[in-house]
Amino acid sequence: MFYREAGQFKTTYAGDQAVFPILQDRAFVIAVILFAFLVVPFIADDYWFQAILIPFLVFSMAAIGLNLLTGYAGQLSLGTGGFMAVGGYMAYKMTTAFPDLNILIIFILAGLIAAVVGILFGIPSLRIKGFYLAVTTLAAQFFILWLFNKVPWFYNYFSSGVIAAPPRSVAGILVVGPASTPMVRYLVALSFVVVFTLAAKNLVRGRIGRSWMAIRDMDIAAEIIGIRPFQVKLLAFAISSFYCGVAGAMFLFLYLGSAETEAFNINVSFDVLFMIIIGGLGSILGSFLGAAFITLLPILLTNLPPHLGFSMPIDLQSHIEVITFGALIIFFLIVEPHGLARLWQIGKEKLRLWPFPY
Amino acid sequence: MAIKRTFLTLLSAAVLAGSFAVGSTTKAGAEEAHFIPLLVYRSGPYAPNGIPIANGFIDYFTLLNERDGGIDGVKVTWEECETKYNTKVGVECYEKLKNKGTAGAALINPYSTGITYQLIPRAPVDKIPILSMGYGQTAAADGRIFKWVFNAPTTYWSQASAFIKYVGQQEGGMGKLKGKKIALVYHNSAYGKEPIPTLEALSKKFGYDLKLLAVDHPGQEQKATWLQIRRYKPDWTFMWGWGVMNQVALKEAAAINYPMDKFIGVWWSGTESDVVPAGDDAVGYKAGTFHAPGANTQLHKDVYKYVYGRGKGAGEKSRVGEVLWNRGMLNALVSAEAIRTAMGKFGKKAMSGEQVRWGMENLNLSKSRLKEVGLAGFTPPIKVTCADHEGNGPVIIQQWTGKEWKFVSDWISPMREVVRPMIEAAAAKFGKENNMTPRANCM
Amino acid sequence: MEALQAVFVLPFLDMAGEPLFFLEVIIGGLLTGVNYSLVALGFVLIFKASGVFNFSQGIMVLFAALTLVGLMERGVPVWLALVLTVLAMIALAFIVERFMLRFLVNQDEIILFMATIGLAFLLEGVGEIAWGADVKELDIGIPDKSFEVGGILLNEFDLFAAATGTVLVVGLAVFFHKTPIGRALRAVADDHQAALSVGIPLKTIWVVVWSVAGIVALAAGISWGAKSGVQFSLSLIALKALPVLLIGGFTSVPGAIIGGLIIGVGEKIAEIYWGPLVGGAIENWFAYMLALAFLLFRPQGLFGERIIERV
Amino acid sequence: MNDSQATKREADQQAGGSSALDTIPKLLLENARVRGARPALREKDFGIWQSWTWAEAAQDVKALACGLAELGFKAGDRLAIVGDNRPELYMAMTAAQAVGGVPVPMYQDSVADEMQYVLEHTEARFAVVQDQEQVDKLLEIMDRCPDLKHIIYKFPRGLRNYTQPFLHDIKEVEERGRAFDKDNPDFYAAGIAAGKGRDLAIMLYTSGTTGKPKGVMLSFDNLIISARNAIEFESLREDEEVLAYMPMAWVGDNIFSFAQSYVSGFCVSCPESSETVLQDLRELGPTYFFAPPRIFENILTTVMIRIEDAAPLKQKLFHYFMAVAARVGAPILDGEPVSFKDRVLYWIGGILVYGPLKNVLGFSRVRLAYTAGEAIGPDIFDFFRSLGMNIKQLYGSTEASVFITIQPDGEVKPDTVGPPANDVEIKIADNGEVIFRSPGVFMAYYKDEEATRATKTADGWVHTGDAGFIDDDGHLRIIDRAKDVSKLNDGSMFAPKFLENKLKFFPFIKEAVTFGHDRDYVAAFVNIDLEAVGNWAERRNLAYSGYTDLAGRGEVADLVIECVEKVNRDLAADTHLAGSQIKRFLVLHKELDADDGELTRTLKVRRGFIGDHYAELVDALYSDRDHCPIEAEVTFEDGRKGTIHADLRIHTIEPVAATAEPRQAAE
Amino acid sequence: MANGKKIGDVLLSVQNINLSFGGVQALVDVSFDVRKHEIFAIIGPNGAGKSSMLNVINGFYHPQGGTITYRGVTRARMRPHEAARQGIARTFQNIALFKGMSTLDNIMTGRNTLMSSNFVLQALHWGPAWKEEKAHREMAEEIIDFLQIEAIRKTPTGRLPYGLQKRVELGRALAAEPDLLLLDEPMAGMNLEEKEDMCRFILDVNDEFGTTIALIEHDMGVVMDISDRVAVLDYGRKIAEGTPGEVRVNQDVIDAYLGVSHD
Repeated sequence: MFYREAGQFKTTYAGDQAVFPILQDRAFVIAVILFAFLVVPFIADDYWFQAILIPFLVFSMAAIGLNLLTGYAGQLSLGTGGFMAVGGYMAYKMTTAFPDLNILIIFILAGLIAAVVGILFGIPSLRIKGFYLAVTTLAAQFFILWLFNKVPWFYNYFSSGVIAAPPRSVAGILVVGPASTPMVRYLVALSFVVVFTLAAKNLVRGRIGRSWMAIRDMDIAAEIIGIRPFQVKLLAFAISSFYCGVAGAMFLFLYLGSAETEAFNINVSFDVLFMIIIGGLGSILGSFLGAAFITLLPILLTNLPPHLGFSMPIDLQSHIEVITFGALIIFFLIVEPHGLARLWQIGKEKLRLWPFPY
Repeated sequence: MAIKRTFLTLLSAAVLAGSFAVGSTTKAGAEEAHFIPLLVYRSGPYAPNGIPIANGFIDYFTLLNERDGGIDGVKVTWEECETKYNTKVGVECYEKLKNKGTAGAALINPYSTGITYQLIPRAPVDKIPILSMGYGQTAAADGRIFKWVFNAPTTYWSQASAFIKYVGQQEGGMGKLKGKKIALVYHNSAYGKEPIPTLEALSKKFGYDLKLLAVDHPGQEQKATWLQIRRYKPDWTFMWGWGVMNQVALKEAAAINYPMDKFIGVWWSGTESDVVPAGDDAVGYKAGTFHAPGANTQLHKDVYKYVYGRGKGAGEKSRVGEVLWNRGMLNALVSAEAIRTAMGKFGKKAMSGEQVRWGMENLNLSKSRLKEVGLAGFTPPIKVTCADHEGNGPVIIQQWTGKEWKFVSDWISPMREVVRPMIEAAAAKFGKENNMTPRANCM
Repeated sequence: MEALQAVFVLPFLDMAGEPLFFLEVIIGGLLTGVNYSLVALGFVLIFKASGVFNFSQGIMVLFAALTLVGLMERGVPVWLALVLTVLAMIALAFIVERFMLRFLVNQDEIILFMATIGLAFLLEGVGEIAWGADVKELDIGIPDKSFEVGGILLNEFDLFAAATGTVLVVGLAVFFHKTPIGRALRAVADDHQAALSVGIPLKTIWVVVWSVAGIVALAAGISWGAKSGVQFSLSLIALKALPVLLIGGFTSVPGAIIGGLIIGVGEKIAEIYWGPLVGGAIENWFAYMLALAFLLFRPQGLFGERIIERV
Repeated sequence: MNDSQATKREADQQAGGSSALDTIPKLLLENARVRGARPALREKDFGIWQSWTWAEAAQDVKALACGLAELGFKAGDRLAIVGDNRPELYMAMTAAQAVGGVPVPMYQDSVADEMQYVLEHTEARFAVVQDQEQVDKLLEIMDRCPDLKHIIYKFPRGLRNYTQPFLHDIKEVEERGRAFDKDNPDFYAAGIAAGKGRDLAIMLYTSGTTGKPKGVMLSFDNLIISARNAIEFESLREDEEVLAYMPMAWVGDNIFSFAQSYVSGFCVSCPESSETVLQDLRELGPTYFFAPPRIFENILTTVMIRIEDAAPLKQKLFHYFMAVAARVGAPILDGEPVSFKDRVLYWIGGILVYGPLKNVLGFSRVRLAYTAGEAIGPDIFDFFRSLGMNIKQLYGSTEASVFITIQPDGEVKPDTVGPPANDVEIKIADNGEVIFRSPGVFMAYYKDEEATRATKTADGWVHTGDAGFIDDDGHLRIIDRAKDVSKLNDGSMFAPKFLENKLKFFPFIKEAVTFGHDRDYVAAFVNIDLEAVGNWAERRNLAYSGYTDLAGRGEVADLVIECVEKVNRDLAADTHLAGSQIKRFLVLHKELDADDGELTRTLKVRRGFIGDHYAELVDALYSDRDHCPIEAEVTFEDGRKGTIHADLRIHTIEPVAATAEPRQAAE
Repeated sequence: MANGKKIGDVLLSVQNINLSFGGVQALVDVSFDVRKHEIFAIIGPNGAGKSSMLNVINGFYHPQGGTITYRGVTRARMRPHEAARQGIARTFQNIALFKGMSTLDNIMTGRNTLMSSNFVLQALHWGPAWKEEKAHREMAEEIIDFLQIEAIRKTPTGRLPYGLQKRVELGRALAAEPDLLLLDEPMAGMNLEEKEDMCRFILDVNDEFGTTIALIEHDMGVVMDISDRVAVLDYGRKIAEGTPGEVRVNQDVIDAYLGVSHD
């Protein structure tokens, strides 16, 4: 309905292959980004930053990472929590070892270390496929957490085994640590997410993205047309783990502030997997929609009934919340197995064709 | 297609409604009252523990309001928020509740190790004191670094030292410890590892042999652990367990015919839910605690009368007096006393977090005061100071008879001379890492 | 050098030094292994016949045990409670088919997997509302005493559970290979369309396998619940069954039992003889690593059907 | 002749002469100089709109012109052009003109024999063609066209192994041209400078309903002055977007997407292929658009069919706002006063319906749309105007370089074609035929003095062959082909085309053929529109097996009867035509088809052929029988032939009493 | 037809290939040569081992015996992607398109082996990476144009009708600019018109790009018209080889084809 595409023709391949070839989409996305950067900081309160926006951004990052691996390259992984832990712990180790190193650079370095770990645990993917692979990635999940829990070096021999984000400033502004304001942490998270979303989009629309999708859609055919499965899969693991690693660092430094290994437990892996399935496998947008759905729905379910006037014991409410959550997942899969991104796309197609149905 | 469309509409409506709803929660209202956020876990894997704690908590506050009209005339209000023992949800709850009430949250009881760790860095920023009674970060006992965190009346490290003292008593003197074998079966997490430094330090001091046996979460399968115990044949076995690990451990201990009276659990492994499912196998099992079991005090009678008698009980009447109910109640009592102390200084109004922090730091729950509140003999006096947020309270050993928990020891004072330096060292390390300097005005 | 010795020499000396204890470790591992197999079996049944990786199997274990205990707490005699629980699990199978699977025919396996996760949430909430969150003692009258035979300590209940498990596994293996309906189930697993064309209604088959998986879950629930009490954590046992699946293959009933035994024994030996070197609690990830090592040599698991790739 | 007009024309010619912009190649150089960086031509190819700026176009034309010369193309030579709309082909036209040659664009879907006639007639020595398909056709007739010496193709695809020396890749020709230009640096400029406005610029072969095609010779003056007049009239600018999708051999394309582009400097875009025209239209979003009524009609039919499948709410919304638009859309467009409430409603409708609708159709940016060639149904015309699309009718012909009349903004009426265009004079001859005189009047028919004389008088008046009259507002109204207008036995005027068009304006009727010349009453054949009626049937759960089946249904007959009755009521209100109401008709058992010779290639009804071919049906119509069996040979889609048997029912309609006073024909 | 075509030297030489699966002999002692620029057809009834032969040539199966010499190099064990990188492309009997991707992306994927920019540049979508992408897009568009699939450029291939899918698959194989193109039953499941189209494309590819083509078919008809030489397999053995004319009259071939019923 809002689309006016007539006349938006492309005279170059750059225009044709742009991320948002349609003017209205481009305008919408830019508006959303500007809103997020310029308006949200002034209208959101601590609760919104701390309980909604920052976790949403952190999980979006992780979901993009997993979506690159699972949605694009077709390699099912349940090790997300583990790779995030690598990012979190490594960022912690590095910033305590080199307190003067820019914390933002540390996030990237932590991601790189996670990428290396990802490659190691991606090696079995050459031989192992589908659920077998998914279950083997649990080995990464369990082993990594066990290691961080067991080896005191990782938590600087601190008696409680808990790592905490120390205060670090960038350009004179405190960005992490207990005293940093949620708004600053939100803006840092937002910047990371925006930059790396663009990078992910660029990857998936280029040669590498096509290699991944080829492997995903038909690995044998992909190999026969010259794609090296080993490199391509490992690259997927590496880049995916990089994203998860950065997300893990953000998780610790921008969101939780302090954590023990439990914070990265298998539920995190499952949550991120839910996000990309509910959001839409093989869709960057889906990663965001899924992250929003999975992080926000429980909050919504918890907060909605009291404000609608339903008063019930908190445990009953909690159980109903769990039931609703489960039922919604099933309902969604039945209604649209390809996720929210597909619904979004259908909606968009409808708007583009409005008033016609097809 | 139609379903999809309708569904999308509903969803967007719900999201909109939800965001309004969430937004409106932060607005405060109502009369002057203390506000206490309650982070509870009544569902999920640890609900068996979370429910009695939360009930004890609420029942006490209800009692205050019903019997006394609040704390010194100012009502107490609270709001429960379900965390499922999940750190992330806990943070959401905290953010949601921290600014509620006329003066904001008076203090917070995170009731989960993970959430406590989360909130410790935030406390000074949000100016809300944390009371983590018998859990959380042991090093927080050093109030010079951890200005906002209180873990009175006692800590894991104190408890560990008390266990050793108890074993020494049982063996006929601390000197007899030399050459004895002690095993620690612990939950493989930050919580489970808490007693290790203390036990290791004491092992050096007293010359006993210590074997550490980690059990990975969740702990349903412990055959390997108990086979090792069977081989090692420890004289005493301690357990730092949590959740399903406790029940399984008791069963497995029984299966290798381990003498249950040589098996001592941390206070989180010494509750009704831990022993009842093990049936007869659990008889004789011991656990540490810092308060009495059972519903035998005046306060319990008041709870029956003013709370359950008026139909305002949070749980089942029969479960009043369970170990964890009592612990929740004690926790509420300490919170209330801190508020009361603060009111003594700041006046008769709703107390803010900052004021309650002062009250907490100046809390003196003397024997006479305990008697006043109807808890004579329930727990030793609790005194918090600026430097000492723990109070180094004594620990007592209780034993499961098959029907109830019974004290089987006297109150055992922890070995402060060993524990306190360790606490101070850990706190200093934390302070250094986080660019904090100890408060100078404390000792 | 010392480290190498600690890893490659000392543990074996240790085993040899106390052969009786070593034997006890192995027996302990085998007994645990059978219990793992019981859980894994539920996965295998459903995966084999419907290609669904049923993540709610763990919750089904809990759900079955909760139902049983809940009924017994309300004074229902053990035998009747057992029967009613079996009926409840069959009813659950019907509901799952009617309200979930039916709408998801021919979807990607990952979608079905995800749906079972949704189901897990649902069952978790329903179970807690219906039966409460307390830890419940499960005692259906099986003796639970330990006794020593030639210096080896055995537990009656463990033996009983192992025997039950073995009977179930053998029974199911026979069911799948010897009975017409079992063969039909296998046919469905191979090719849905083909199965439909020979006149086997998919619906029926799904209900049957989910029912059988529900009964297996009940057995697993009794076995594990007796030890830990019936509580939420029971559902987490599913995670212990996954490495078993890797080794045994997702589609093999005998694989589930052999895999269970391998994991059971392997992780016990690793924990007891190598665990102390690295601080213990290695059982969890070790099982997965062990399974991974197996998979690298047999990507379809020990007994999984070999995949011949064609183009 | 009007004095002021004549003066103006002279002034124009002089102006053209003095500024020396009197030929297309000169305009090209001018455009390259003035707006060298602006796009001149575009082509959807390889997935994007490949563009030529004026400067690039000038370079390519130069290379091509020189290349042609190098191959031996001389001034006065004819250059046949065969293919879809392609920038290279347009540039080839200019290139030929630059060296003094004459381009002869031909219909690309002509069969080889049809091409042979034109090639022979023009004595073309060169041909520039699109691809292998056209090359093959030319090769087939090569031996019968002795003049044809060189064939230049655009797409080399499939031609790799064609070894004939006279086949050239256009790139190769351009290459040779560049080399030639290096050696003869003055050749190109001199060739262009030699061109004069009165020179023959192009020859267009009109297909005509009968006889062999005639080559209409148009001079540069014809093209450029006509184009310029219309540009001024409509205020066209250099930033217009035009989609060139009509055949290059058609005069309209030569004006709208060739001459006007050169004069005003706007860019002409070519679609990727004939299958993607609609998609390309949507992408390009032209601002200046031409389509014959048939296309607008198809679009409207598709819109209505597609909307039927929309959700009920959406349908309601659509119909509500379309009703609003029908009420106020055209008045708003014409700048008439409209109540505030209606303006608001129309504005909302613009957001919810009209805007998106135009967007989906690719008409969002249309500032000016023309339709011509046939009468357009008032419903169709009003529909597009109500959306806010400035669609106007014009009346023109090849012999006039298109423009004879144009509807000015704000004076648009569906039943007239507007007042004379700038510099055009119109008269109605005694026999009712429209005749005109204008700067666009063609030079002559090529090699056909006789025909030229028959059409064009010595003082420059041209017979259009159309009958019509000028109404009170000075707007021309066309009734029919002059030679087709005849009388019934009772003396009433019978204009078959007029009646047929009226019938065809109903969405359910695709074609109609009327009879009445020297008969007692008017009778008609009707072709239903399979798509529209099929859809209608589907919604009524009416099963049918194909056209023949559907056409024979009683329900369908009722539909058509309704339409015919409506036509009769309209006729009854018309002073001229009340006597020619349709009395009897039948629904044909098959669709009229160009392959069966029933339609021309431009899809016009060949009434005479049909009358002969279905003589027994015509006889039946003029008997008292109420049905007539028929057996007909048809050509199926795959080229097979077959026969259809059907028993056609004949329907009789009672005429409506005349409601208007008979009046003298207006003049 | 292929007029003026120059058949060159031997490009691929297959000698004494033996292949078996768990005791079942799929190929027995099969030898033949494929020369540059020719269209070489391998025909035979269903199950004659034709697909196995292609799979051996492009490294998907590893024969137990025999040698394969490609461009003069006798190869040892090779993975399919290595074969692809040496210029062997192929299509599949059961279409193996990447169904989640558009026609354009499928064809671009076919060019992956020819692309080289690293992932960091790609993530930035900058400089060399974008230049490379653009250059390959142009080549892909040539193929789209060549195969006349402009209208479905951005349609996900999973939604295309069968005939078009086959065409896209051919495009994907061509995209790699192969020296040797293996076509696995390119005409299977097509109607007459589609078959004619496909034949035209095959001949055009052979003509325009000089690509050597080895194709397999079980239907003799069409193949005979477009092939330069034909080898006939039956039960894993080569029973005849020669020009279409020679093969057509070969008694063994006639027997083999009479002996089986085929559509």
